[in-house]
Amino acid sequence: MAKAKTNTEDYLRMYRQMVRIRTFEDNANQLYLSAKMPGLTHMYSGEEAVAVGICEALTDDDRITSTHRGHGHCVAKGAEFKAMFCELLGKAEGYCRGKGGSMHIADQSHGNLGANAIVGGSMGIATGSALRAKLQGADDVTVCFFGDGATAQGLMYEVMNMAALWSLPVIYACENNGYSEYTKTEEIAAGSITARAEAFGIEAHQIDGQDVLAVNDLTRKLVARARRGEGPFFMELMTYRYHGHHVGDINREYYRSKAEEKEWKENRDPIIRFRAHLVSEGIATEDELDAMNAEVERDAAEAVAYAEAAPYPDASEVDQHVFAA
Amino acid sequence: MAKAKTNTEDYLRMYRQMVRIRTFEDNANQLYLSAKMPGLTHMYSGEEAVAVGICEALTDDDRITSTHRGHGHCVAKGAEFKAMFCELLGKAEGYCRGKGGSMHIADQSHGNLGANAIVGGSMGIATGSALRAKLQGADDVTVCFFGDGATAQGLMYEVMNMAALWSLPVIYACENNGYSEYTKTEEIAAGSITARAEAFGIEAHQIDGQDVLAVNDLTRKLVARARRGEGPFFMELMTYRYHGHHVGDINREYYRSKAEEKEWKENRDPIIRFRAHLVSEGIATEDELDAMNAEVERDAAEAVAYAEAAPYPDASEVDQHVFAA
Amino acid sequence: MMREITLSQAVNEAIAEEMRRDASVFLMGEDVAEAGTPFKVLSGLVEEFGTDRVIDTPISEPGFVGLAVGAAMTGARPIVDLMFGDFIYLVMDQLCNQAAKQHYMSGGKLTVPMVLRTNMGATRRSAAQHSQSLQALVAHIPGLKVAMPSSAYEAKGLMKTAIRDNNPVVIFEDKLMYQDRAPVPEEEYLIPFGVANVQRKGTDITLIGTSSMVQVALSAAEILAAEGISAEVIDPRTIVPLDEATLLNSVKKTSRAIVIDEGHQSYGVTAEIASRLNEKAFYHLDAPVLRMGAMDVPVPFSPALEDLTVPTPEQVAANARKLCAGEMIHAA
Amino acid sequence: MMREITLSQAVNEAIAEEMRRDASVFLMGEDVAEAGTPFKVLSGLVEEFGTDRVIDTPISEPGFVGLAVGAAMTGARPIVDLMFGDFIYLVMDQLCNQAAKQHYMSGGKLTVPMVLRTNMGATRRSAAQHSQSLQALVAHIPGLKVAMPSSAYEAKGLMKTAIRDNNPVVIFEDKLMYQDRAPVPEEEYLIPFGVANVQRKGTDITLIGTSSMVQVALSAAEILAAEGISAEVIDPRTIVPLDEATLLNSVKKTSRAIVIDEGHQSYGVTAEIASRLNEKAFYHLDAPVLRMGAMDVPVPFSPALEDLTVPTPEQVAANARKLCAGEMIHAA
Ligand SMILES: Cc1ncc(C[n+]2csc(CCOP(=O)(O)OP(=O)(O)O)c2C)c(N)n1
Ligand SMILES: Cc1ncc(C[n+]2csc(CCOP(=O)(O)OP(=O)(O)O)c2C)c(N)n1
Ligand SMILES: [Mg+2]
Ligand SMILES: [Mg+2]
Repeated sequence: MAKAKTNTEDYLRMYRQMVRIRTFEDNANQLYLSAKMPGLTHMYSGEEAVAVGICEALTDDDRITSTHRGHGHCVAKGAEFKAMFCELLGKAEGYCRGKGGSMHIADQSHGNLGANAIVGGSMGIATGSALRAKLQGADDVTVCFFGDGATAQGLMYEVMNMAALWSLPVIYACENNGYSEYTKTEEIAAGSITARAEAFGIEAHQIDGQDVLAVNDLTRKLVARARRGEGPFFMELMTYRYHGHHVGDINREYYRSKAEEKEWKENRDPIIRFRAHLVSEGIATEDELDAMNAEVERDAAEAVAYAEAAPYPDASEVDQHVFAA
Repeated sequence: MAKAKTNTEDYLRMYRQMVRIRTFEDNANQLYLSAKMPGLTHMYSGEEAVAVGICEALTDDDRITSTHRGHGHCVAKGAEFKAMFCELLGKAEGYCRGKGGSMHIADQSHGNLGANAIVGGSMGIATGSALRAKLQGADDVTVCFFGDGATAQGLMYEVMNMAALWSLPVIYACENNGYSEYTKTEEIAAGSITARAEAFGIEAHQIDGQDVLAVNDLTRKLVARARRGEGPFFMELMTYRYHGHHVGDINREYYRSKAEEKEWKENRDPIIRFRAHLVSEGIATEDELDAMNAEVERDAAEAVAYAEAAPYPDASEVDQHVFAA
Repeated sequence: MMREITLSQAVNEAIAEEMRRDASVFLMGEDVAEAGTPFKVLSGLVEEFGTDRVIDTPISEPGFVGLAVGAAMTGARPIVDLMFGDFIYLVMDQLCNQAAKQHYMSGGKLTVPMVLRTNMGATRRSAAQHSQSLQALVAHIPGLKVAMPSSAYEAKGLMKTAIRDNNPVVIFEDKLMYQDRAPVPEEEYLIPFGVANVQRKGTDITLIGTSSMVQVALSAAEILAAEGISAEVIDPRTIVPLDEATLLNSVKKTSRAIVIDEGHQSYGVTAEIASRLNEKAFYHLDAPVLRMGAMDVPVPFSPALEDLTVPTPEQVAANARKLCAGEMIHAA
Repeated sequence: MMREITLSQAVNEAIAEEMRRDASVFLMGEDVAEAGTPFKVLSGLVEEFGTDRVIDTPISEPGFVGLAVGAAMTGARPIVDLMFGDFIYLVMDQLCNQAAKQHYMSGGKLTVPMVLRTNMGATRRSAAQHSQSLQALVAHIPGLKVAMPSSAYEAKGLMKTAIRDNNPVVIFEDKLMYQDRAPVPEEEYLIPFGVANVQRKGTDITLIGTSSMVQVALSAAEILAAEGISAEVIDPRTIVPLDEATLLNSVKKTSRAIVIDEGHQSYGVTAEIASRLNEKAFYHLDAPVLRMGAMDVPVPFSPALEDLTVPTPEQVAANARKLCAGEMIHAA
């Protein structure tokens, strides 16, 4: 996967993965609205180019850690719809046997070490995965996803310091979507986010998170350098979430305007932009892309139906997996 | 106290306070070596210009928070020898009725909110004191003392962020003595310490911590600006501890050389330097300064004798002060 | 007739009243101002008191709890909002090494009058990191007081007392109870700490429940009443200080007891209360004091599993029935 | 005759042996390499294993525990050194929200084989933030195992088992015992978790002590033996998992028990053990199970006060005497 994304196949896979994320989220939102999903969930829609641009620069051996807004990372890192929807509905065939749910979805087989419901909580885990790689002489790289809000957690500075001291193969990917919950980033983050990484001697880049090719390109370069021991790196990806903070956050005009949402959705959408590029470059026709969209939608619908019908874990599972054998 | 230190009286007080700290520590070390002091303690000797330069720019209404290496801050902020030695020996007349000891000595009446045995543990307290000042419209300033090692604690970045967002009247005073315990600063701190503060939009200064006038001068300026709402500020004060990490750390050649210690003690000692300045400027004669030293030594000896003879707290105090009325 | 308000409104009123009464009281936490917290408990406060006294913080739990400690040590009375009880792990150092010990370590000179309000309670499908009931952790640390309101009435009275207390107080509200209504007088009242509330009189068995488990105990008592078993239900209200006397008096009368709490059972709140009763009412007991905590498992997401982890009225009633019938619960 | 080594040497040997045996084991913490920790427990390891496997960290407890969790989740077996048990507050989130729950939250797919070694114990004149015994806090959290070695022999065997365990294990060593010697075989041995050790046989009363309190219990048993009272002394070794069966069997035999632990008494370890015994051996008890924890006060610095806070052999013996004589300890 980590070779240059200059050919049709790679471009189309990136498009397809972004559409898969969007489609997954639309279905998850529907499940919530129709009261079929237990609990709450946080939609990744609007941020697809970040997860896909980054994960398409990684192999299955590379690891990621994810967040409460983690469906996009999970799909981008290679997960299947069925096991994901099963997990969201608390079913036994979910990635975590229904025990984790949306906020703890993990996919060990593709190197996704899991979503995390503690903001910033996975920064240590990601850095520790990179430490393990270095100690064991493995050449895999770990990407740590987190939001702009998570930059307020002290843990970030502790682990960046160690990553820098020990040149660990970790890339900190800050998804700056302008908000943490109902608060604008500028109200909770003083100074400059990239400067904070740079102060620890970490090379930091701010980049347009709505441009999947730009994200992929930068990530490929940083991943290659991290594999050579030149890490860590820091990326601040400027992006936007289309939905509320979570699916239940419907009336949000008190903290952000409809005009702002409209501007991002209409003029900066990562899928629309990349689609236009594919068509204008002659990589695919509108019809081909429509067909791909339709196929993804069928997949999703099928997976949702499957998950709805799937059984819950047996009661006996409640005290299984507290301890590993 | 906060007026410019340009006159004889102020200069002599700074000298005297530095000598008082050194003398206090020499006596404390003796108490340890003669097995009269319970537990361990961390000597401030060598760093006197930092505490004195800063605290002489403060009033009794200004607050400080201190560290495990806190005797210097305590003396500089106005504490008396007797109650300090009583505290070190666990006696009822100690500042904390013997319940705190060296690592928790506090002196409420002079605005010393206390030493802290958790590295970095008082950064929140100092910033909170500044928040209180701002909320209540008071014009006092809080100085947070901490070591280079404490810059590895995430808490520092969390509170600097809030201090910067809210322009709090707090000054972070990083005493960079080159070591945290038995480890050199460069092995545990990546990048630049001042840049870390600057990344949050905080004005930061690196300064020679062995030059009491320079420290005092900078502090006075920053305190005045902090009172006007221009805070927070950050100071990195380059200094050195003469003793081991604690009184029991005798053989330290495995982590730092005798030559290095000698260089600092002989050529950069803050008291020797300031003394030479006082004499060469004609502010005091050698004899006058010797007399002052002797007086301080007598004070200390008297206070030690007093503390040794003083009673322990009564057994009934053991469960007093768990809760305030 | 007395008006009924929700637990959420009761907390809001308590804070508003105390903020009006004492200018040194202020509030801080994540999304407490315009958003009024995700549970909307604090809605309207920023409009009345302004952003100087209702302060939105970054997502820096250790940091802002540290700020509260420092503000409290120097003359303010902060109320800190910790969005989920599960985040208490993040603030343990500031709470337990700093806030809890200042008064003692300073020989009584420093005080830390602050309130940490947070929540507890599972069965909201919020999974393992947003469902814990961690009251036992803080109750173990000398210097902290711990309140566990069981209704809107309790929540208001205990919150007001907490704000006026000169010590760090941790209040755990049950997330699932925020919309529950109860009669709450218009007039001011406070509920003293360390005074348990006998919610229902009974003679055959004592059911001691905290917070959410008070309702469970009351429902169990209803079930039992229909069968002719008279259960006394007691809410300790504060687990530190604990009103041992009221609990002991009840158990000495009924000779049987079950202690119910939504924290994990092992090394949890039920252990402390049960062992005190066993120790100090031993010669009055007809059966061992039974403990019913949440299962010793991380809270599972799946609804099919999560509901199994928390004690229910039926389970409490079943155990009470056995105890009263003299059946052995554990092979002994 | 079997050689005697100190507890400190025993821990060092255990770690060295496991590091030789398994290349995925590594060690990290503050001043663990050249300095070998302030207690010198790890001296010599960096010389044998190099700075890649014995890693000095910055003073970032949450950070390096987080790194250990991530390394453990991806195939390494980290041992983390936490210099003082009191710093456990700082790492609670990484330990309890992250390490403890990964296996369960992932439906059994992720494992976190890591060891957190730290210490406990007062009476070293180290004051309130360097003297706590916080085992109850972690014992309350499902997913964590908790070991409390009571001698050099125990420390070595339990440490080796901990390193091979596939779960997060917290080991509390008693700071005051580092120089205590005990016979330790040259040959390899492991001590399984969840198997209590009957240290002394007896018939009249069971004394259950953890870590430092095992010695206190043994000394008390000596005092009692001189008076004709036969005390059985049991060391649970691990409080999670807890070997309930061995404790219950003993108490069913002796009909009396005292549980002794150096953590604060309220909401502490003694509460859990006592309440389980009361609940499950109720009909065999001639007297209530008594608890002796440390006083519910922050640990005072002054020697005149500090020594009052921890149970002593004399106090244990005095209580045992009363229980055996049928005297009431609490007015009942
Ligand atoms: C430690 C912690 N504090 C608070 C929360 C509640 N919370 C969940 S998401 C969130 C906002 C996170 O913002 P950001 O990191 O920017 O991620 P985004 O939601 O924008 O993707 C908050 C405060 C939490 N889950 N964990
Ligand atoms: C949270 C915490 N971690 C570790 C320690 C142990 N410790 C005490 S002092 C110290 C070194 C501190 O170094 P620095 O901040 O540079 O202060 P200095 O001793 O040099 O004045 C350490 C690691 C502690 N007290 N608290
Ligand atoms: Mg965000
Ligand atoms: Mg230092």
